[in-house]
Amino acid sequence: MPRNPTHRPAHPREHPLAPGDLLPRDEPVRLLDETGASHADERYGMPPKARLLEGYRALVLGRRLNDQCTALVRQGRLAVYPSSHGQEACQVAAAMALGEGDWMFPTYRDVVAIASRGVPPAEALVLLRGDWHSGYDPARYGVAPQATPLATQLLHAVGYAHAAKLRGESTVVLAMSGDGATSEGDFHEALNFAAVFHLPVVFFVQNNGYAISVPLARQTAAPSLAHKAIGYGMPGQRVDGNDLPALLAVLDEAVERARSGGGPTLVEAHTYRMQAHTNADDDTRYRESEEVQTWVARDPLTRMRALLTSKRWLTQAREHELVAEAEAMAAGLRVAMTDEPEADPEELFRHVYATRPPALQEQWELLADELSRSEASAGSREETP
Amino acid sequence: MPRNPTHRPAHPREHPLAPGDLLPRDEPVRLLDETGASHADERYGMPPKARLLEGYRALVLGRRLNDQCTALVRQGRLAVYPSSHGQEACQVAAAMALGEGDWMFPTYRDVVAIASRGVPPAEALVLLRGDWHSGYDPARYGVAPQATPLATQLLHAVGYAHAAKLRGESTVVLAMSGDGATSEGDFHEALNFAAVFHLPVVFFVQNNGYAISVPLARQTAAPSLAHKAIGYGMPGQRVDGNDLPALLAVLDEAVERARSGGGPTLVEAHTYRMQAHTNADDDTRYRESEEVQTWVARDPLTRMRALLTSKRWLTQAREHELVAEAEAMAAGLRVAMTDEPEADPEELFRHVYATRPPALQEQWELLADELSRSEASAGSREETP
Amino acid sequence: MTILQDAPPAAAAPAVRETMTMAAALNRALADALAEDDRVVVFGEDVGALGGVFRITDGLRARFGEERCFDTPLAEAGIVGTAVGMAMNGLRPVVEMQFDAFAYPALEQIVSHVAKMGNRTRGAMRLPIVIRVPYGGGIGGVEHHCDSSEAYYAHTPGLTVVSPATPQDAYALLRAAMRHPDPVVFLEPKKLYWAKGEVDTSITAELGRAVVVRPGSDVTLIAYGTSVPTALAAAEAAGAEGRSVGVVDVRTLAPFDDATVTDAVRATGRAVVVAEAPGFASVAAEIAARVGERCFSYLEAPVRRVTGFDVPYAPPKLEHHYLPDVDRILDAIDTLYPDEA
Amino acid sequence: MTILQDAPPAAAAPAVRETMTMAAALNRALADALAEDDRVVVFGEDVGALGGVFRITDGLRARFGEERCFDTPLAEAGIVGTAVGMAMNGLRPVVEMQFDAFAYPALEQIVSHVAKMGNRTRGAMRLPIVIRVPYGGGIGGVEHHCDSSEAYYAHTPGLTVVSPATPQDAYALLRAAMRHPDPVVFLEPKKLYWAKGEVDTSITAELGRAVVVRPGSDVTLIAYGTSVPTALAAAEAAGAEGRSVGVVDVRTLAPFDDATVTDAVRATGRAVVVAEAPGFASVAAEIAARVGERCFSYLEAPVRRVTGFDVPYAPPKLEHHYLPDVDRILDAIDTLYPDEA
Ligand SMILES: Cc1ncc(C[n+]2csc(CCOP(=O)(O)OP(=O)(O)O)c2C)c(N)n1
Ligand SMILES: Cc1ncc(C[n+]2csc(CCOP(=O)(O)OP(=O)(O)O)c2C)c(N)n1
Ligand SMILES: [Mg+2]
Ligand SMILES: [Mg+2]
Repeated sequence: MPRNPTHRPAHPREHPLAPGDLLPRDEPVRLLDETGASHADERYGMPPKARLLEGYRALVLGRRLNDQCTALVRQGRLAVYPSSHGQEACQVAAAMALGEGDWMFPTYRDVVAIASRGVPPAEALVLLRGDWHSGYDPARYGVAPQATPLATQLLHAVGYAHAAKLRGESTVVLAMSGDGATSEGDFHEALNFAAVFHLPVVFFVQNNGYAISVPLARQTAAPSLAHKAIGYGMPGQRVDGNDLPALLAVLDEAVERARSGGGPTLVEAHTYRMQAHTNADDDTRYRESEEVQTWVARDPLTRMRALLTSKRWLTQAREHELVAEAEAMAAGLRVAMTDEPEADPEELFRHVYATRPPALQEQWELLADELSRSEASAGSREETP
Repeated sequence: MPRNPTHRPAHPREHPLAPGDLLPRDEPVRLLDETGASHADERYGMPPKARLLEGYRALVLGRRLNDQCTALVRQGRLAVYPSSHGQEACQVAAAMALGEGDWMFPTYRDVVAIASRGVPPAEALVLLRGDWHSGYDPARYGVAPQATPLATQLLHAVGYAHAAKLRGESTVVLAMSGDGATSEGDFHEALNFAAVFHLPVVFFVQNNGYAISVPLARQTAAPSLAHKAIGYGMPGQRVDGNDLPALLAVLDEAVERARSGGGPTLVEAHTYRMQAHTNADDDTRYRESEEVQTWVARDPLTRMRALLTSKRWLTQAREHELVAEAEAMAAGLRVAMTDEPEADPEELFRHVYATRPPALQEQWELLADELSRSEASAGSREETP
Repeated sequence: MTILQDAPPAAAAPAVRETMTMAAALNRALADALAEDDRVVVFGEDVGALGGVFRITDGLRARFGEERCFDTPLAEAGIVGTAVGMAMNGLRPVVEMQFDAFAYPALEQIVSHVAKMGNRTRGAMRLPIVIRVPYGGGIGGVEHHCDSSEAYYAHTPGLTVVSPATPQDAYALLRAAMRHPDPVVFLEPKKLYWAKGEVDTSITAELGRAVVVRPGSDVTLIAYGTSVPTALAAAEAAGAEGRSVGVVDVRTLAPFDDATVTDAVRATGRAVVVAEAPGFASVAAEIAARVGERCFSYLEAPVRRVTGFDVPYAPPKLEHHYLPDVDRILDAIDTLYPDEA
Repeated sequence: MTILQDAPPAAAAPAVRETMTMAAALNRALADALAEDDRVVVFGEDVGALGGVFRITDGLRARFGEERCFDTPLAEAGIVGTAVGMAMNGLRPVVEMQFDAFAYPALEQIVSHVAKMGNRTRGAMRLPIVIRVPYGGGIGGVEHHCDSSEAYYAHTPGLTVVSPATPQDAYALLRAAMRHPDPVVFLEPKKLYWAKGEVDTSITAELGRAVVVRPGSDVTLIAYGTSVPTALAAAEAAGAEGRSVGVVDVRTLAPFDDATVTDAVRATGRAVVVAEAPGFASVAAEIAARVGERCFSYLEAPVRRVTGFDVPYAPPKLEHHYLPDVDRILDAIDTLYPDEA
């Protein structure tokens, strides 16, 4: 991924916005109603047709990727999968809001966002497959490694943006998190640093109502998560997280603000995790299936399909094409996941330091010796209980 | 300090306030203008005469304590002193807002607040004198040990209040911090826990404009620190921190809200640190003396004295009495600080665990042996370079 | 609302004796303590309705109510920091950190307050807090889910650091930790959660005591947590090869029980310390150093360590190369007999 | 606005050779690096106008501007976490933690990211970050201002942990740390900040190398940071009593330089490790364990440790009892000669 050219305005607007501009609306921004009919908004316009069609394609691929991964977990080909099924509009919008030289800082749940940004699915799944801790070159795609310790990556995102500002680059950074992660101290410190240094960061919280089993009411007593923004002096906005056009409009505005020197924004998307936290989780312990059912009607794909079909922008033929493309992607992924790369034990020692220190080399030699002996006398000691 | 009786209302109001009730005013609450004339407020009334006189006495004693401690540092009788000179109204109000069974969680700068709550000054100074890490029995006074690691004590305060709520006690907890400490992750987590569990805590931020050398603009880009409250779903209020009546009115309201089951409040007091961060600091490196001078005119003592004198509540005779009382306190402290308690090395081992483990006993015996030998052969080894 | 009292009622939970997993033993220890002492509260992430991601708190909320067992906002410093305040106000909090690496945000609270409050206040405010930390690997967990973080705690004066290796010890040590006047970091070996054993809930354990779990006259293996069964398996295998190998289960990592360990090593003259954590500046290093110092004239060979390598924990596909196993222990034992090579 | 480039310009800071304090040497190292390499940025609490509470960054903001040396909001996880992001974007951040105990809030960032990012990305994203931590006691500081926290870092794979004992090493090692491709925790012994020595800025040092700072044929003292001058004084005193005592300054605590230490101890057959931190599961424990293992057949006596006690750091009035001193080292040396007792 090439560096962004130096075209940030020399004198960014450093004036804080008026307090009134920092509070979110009472209701999330919406451009589609639940049936997929378009819903006019005073401030945010419907994105253009080409962008919507591109978004729909990404939704179809994203949904297929989620479902394929869930299947791969069942077959034992992935160690674990935290699915974003139901949150694909957020995932797709996150990727689409960014330009080429921009950066995304995703979490474990954001595989679809990463893939939408161009990382090959098999590379995006290296962590969850258990081969290594991360599988793609971050600089090539402008995507940081998926973060597991909650909210920690938000600080990395802010630091990345700070460096971009110091270097005079026009990079915008999208810092992703869930609703649960907003309770962590690092969330607070990240938003504060971004606002104090007036950095080009968009904080994008996918509020899917749960942190594993813990509902939002246990994370905050605030009117909304977006109401936290004013406490840092940045604008906060709420958006329907299953409404791709609204997500694009709100994120585009925030990215544009960041790029033009207007500082950070906090965007809270209201969405829902349709499946368990991961395959290892049992969500019947903490939520009613009726609750899950109410969200089926708000499915982001259905709503987009309804919009595009009603506008006659999406033909039956195009729909078939997309399904075929998604199937091909899934088939490719299945093949990639069948291929078991030989796990090389020396990898454990190779990257800890740029130069392997003697004490570590000793440890590797111990292991190498063990391995060569166990190969030589294959089975002899293995048989001891 | 006896436990508070169980008289918290059985069904506290758990309904969140409306968003509009959570935002602070545009200007800090004031009941005194800078000349000490009283300033009417639509919501907060002037505290009664007796309370004001009690407050004035505490201000005089507090100022004297600050100045005596600064002198003690110069004489080498205190290791370090972070003076609250100029912030005495906040210190006094903090102590006065609390009832007998309530708890205060202070910082290193809050010696005057601690003393105002009844802790003998010499006990309050044990930490800063270097004798031990804390010098008073917290439960006796309802005062936690002074916290040095910033914002950490806010979580203790919240936990204390949580236990009080679970036990059905009517205790209110005052959690104190500076402006700089609001940037720490623990500040965020503390406010959030307090709001989510709807706990009887008043967060009291003394915004004195600086965290050592770093001005407030480097801590936050928010319209005010009190604007952080809405992000947790609790009311925030700003108050003139050099205006004792206003502080009492605002803190009383917050304490009353907490006690009656209305949950936490964030109060930001605007004040100023008139002296360097501690005696070890050189404030000429980071602020102009003109800035300090502008705050002389807002001195909390002068303003209170002007008010009380204008109302003829403070006589010359009473003023002399107070000065004499303050001098007596200072003289007593000087005496207490002349007395050098013998530092007992076994103290290092006595309190680490309730029961001293064998390995630690061994270490003490090693030291004891060393000490007895060096006493025996006094000077023999000491002479080697 | 439950009114929590200052003193526990007399009624003890009825004793049982049955075979159960370590997870079930821990769950029962929590339940029995909650039943016996109404100052005990259990909280953390997902410990309520879900019963914890490892189900250690399963059923506690239903049985004891929302005041005694509850979910918190997602913030580990917040969980530990509020536990400090609760303990200051007379409760006995038991908090769960969801995984080893997710306890790190709480480290400042643990090091600067949990470990020091009793000392700071000259005993006026001791903190009877139990911080439960599922730790260690061997379960195919991805990054940050398999750290053996005991050294950070064991190095910190004022903490008592405990790790059980059997369901019986899990029950008895957790009960002891919950009765302890001082804070305990209770490290639960994730890999052993589903291992079964007999538990007699009337058996009590004392913190600060190691136990010889297998006698042996040639070599002493010193281990704790997950490494205990591995050490036992190695001892068994070495026995088959004609060496009498004993195993000491340290159980309380800090403060350390020198008497038991020193006696065992003096009797054999040969020792291997086994632990999963990276070896550098670890608890295993401490044990090796202490044994080296206290048993010097008894030692026939250097004290060996079989530990994790000094690298970040391995991804699932490589963890079997990272973890100490029977072969590696046997190899280490062989080095204690250089003349037989 | 300074445009920071990917590669340092060729112009090196002119070399000087003069007597200065360690604080001045560190200040000069930062200034020279800022001058030579415009990817270097220095930030933290009070490092700007104030020049740091110890004045290590004095004058840097005035000379290099607000973009190169700046104050942050008061949040240590924030400081280290944003340094991670800056390093990902090509900068070389040098951050200051104000005191040892105030680095603990950053521990999660340090352990879970700083130490692991290079490994996580198979080398695609190494993090050349220097985390400066003033550490240790002996300055009459109140609680939380005197911790010797090196064990937490040294135990963490992926970190390079350095501590200088002289102004010359302070300069040369900090320069080396700032050029290093990997993260370095740079521990500055507060007590030595105002100790003076000659500094030649043209002398370079390599990370990962211990040095024999005093030869000796009877006993080897192994120390780092503040303990080095104490060890040297003890060696001198022992010399006066007729024993030839050498001193090794470890300098890089992790990864450890076994060659230098092992050679020295094999030559003397007797060793004492000296460090201020509580001894349990410490760097001193590691050194004792390694030396015990690697030098077993050369040892005439057990490896002794003279360390801080396993108690929270002492208040100012008691710290002289806590800290390792010459007498305690001499006592330990005496125990290496039991027959002479
Ligand atoms: C610091 C930390 N604590 C705990 C965890 C364990 N954990 C993993 S995901 C999760 C819930 C996160 O919820 P949320 O932020 O809402 O994201 P979601 O999973 O809903 O996308 C928890 C507690 C973690 N990964 N990191
Ligand atoms: C966690 C932590 N980091 C750093 C410090 C060092 N320190 C002590 S006081 C201080 C400034 C605090 O400023 P503020 O919160 O505004 O309180 P004030 O001193 O102005 O009363 C700093 C940085 C500390 N005590 N704790
Ligand atoms: Mg969520
Ligand atoms: Mg301040």
